[in-house]
Amino acid sequence: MADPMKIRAVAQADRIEVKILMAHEEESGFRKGADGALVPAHFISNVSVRLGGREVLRAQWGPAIAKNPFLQFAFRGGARGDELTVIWVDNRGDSRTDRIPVA
Amino acid sequence: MDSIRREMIRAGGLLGVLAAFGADAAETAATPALEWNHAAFEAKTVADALKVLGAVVVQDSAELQLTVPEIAEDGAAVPVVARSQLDGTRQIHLLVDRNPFSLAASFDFPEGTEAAVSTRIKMNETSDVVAVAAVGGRFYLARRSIKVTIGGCGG
Amino acid sequence: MRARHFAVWTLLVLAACAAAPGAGDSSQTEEALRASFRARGQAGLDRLQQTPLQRACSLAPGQDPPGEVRKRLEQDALERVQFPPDEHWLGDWRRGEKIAQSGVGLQFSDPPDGARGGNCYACHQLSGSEIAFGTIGPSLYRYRERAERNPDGVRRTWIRIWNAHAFNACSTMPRFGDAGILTADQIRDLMALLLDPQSPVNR
Amino acid sequence: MHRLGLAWLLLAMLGSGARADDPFASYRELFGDDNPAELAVAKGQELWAAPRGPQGVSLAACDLGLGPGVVAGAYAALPRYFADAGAVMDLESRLLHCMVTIQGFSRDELAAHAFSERGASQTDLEILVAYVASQSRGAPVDVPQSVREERESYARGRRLFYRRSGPYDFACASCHSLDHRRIRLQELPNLTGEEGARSAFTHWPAYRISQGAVRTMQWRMADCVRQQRLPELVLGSQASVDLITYLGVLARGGAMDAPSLRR
Repeated sequence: MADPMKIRAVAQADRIEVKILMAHEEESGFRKGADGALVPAHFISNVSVRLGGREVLRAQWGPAIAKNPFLQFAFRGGARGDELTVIWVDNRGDSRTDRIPVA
Repeated sequence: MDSIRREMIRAGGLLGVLAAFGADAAETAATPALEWNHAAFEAKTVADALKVLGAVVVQDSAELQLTVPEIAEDGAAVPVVARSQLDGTRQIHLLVDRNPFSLAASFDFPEGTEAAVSTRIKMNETSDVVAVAAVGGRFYLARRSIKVTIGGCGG
Repeated sequence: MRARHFAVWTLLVLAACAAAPGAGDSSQTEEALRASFRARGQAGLDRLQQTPLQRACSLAPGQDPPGEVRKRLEQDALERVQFPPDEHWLGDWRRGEKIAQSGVGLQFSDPPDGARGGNCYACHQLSGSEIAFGTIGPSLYRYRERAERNPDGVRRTWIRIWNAHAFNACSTMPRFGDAGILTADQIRDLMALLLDPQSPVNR
Repeated sequence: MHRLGLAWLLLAMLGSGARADDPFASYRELFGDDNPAELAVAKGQELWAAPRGPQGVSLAACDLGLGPGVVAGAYAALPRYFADAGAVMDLESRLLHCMVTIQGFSRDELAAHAFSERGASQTDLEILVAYVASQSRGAPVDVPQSVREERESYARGRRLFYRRSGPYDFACASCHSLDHRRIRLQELPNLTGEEGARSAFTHWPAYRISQGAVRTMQWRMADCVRQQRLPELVLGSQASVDLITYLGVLARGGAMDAPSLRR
């Protein structure tokens, strides 16, 4: 199972700034392994961030996102204590969901 | 890579994914969070990727700011910040000219979310990085060059 | 010749030991060292064995070997230089640039039989267009202009690459010819990179 | 125009141009403090407390020098002499010692897979190092020289630092004894003085961007030695600990700030 994400969501008035670190290999599909063969691509393909039932960011990613991906963005409408949910899905169908309260 | 993904989803990966969405599963199925634009991500040039994304007419805009380092210490992770000040920006795409596949990421900004994102991308070699903002049916572009250097003791 | 060398090395070893830095008994250090390494790939434990030159130059700053020792080290290094027999000094600067860029070779992680690089850019500026250059050694950009000021410039350049200790007893530059890191042909290509007017170093 | 948060403004300003003396200033500023090593730190905290190994116990009884189970500040005072082992140990030697003597793991197996391969997950040792080091953030480096063994370790380390050998005639000092020098574009700390030693010692372990992994101080030493064209420096060997002691003693008084982010 994938490792937990590191999420920070900090509210200033009604603006919430989100920083996320995800644990993922992000194999490009172009790297050769120790045996000389190409290591198959393995990367996060979709990301969704929600505040309660409302989606505040959605992304599609290719294999060119750096290993252990970092994502930062900000949105309005929300308050300290609201629950932020981050979900990623990768190209093998593995996924990870983490939730934190907005600080 | 798309075939791997298709297989996994066909093989039941999708169920696990939906379960991960918990209480929102039904809603998730309705809002297609699992869309993945194969054709765009498989395009080998920025021009081809933009064509697939529907961005046929693209104009430069100073209102779309792309902040990157001029020189990257390593191509394995290059920080990129894209921010659109164009009202009504709903999407930003990040592309790398000289990567094997040009499109790196597409971000959707729902109402209430600032059209700005900071992330880290892989770069195969020295290249231009391109951000494209979708505003209604129009597309705006910003381009920066990043030098990817050889590091350390070599070898 | 051999007897003279032996005398020189004995002198050097004694000088080095006398000037050795700080506390600690050197035989204890040597013992700990051997037990701390494992032979791997092409790098055997024999690589830990110091040559007299290495031992004499293993001193802390400000504790350089005395002038007499330095002179002998330089003289010995010079005597060991092998020059190209046909006075054919310059090879191909394009190949030279590749050799200067590559840091591959002699690490336990490197293929033992593969081509080795000189890794010149790790320490020196060379071509004007390569921004990723080190500053451990002097800039060699526009090297030809400087070499031409010395009537012996070409020969001295060869000596520096072959064994830089000929001019500076305890130089930190590897002995690319003397230690067999690069072949004479590769050194010719590096000479061309430095001295050919068409080379990006001189344009 | 959107109203912008301070952070965005800062990012935009910092990214606008590199300082002349450091070509990577804007690259590093844009990276900011968001260090993927934090993912390993979080895992390490759980690993430290989890019952593991053939003995099925946690590392709560592991003494890193400040008493059993005390992690806070311990890394800043290592290497040090441990009477129970009769040796000066750095963090990694001590963690291996605890994992073997307390949890019952096989030393050979741990040592054989101490550092993660490219593309593989971080090893338990790397994860524990990231966590333990993080618990010394801000603490002043206080590597002791109280007993004879610690002073001898420093003296041996210092001698090794200057010792030239191998086909390239390299010593640590070949690259690390001058101020403001670079290899390619990477700055080389001058490890013969306090300033350089502090900047190196206080920033390891580090998340290596080029490798996408947390790398430890033992790894740093071993990889420098590999590039010196020497044979493999054995994990936890006396020479490895001596070099770390030498560096740590020179770095005393610096503030720990690891795991850091490095190329």
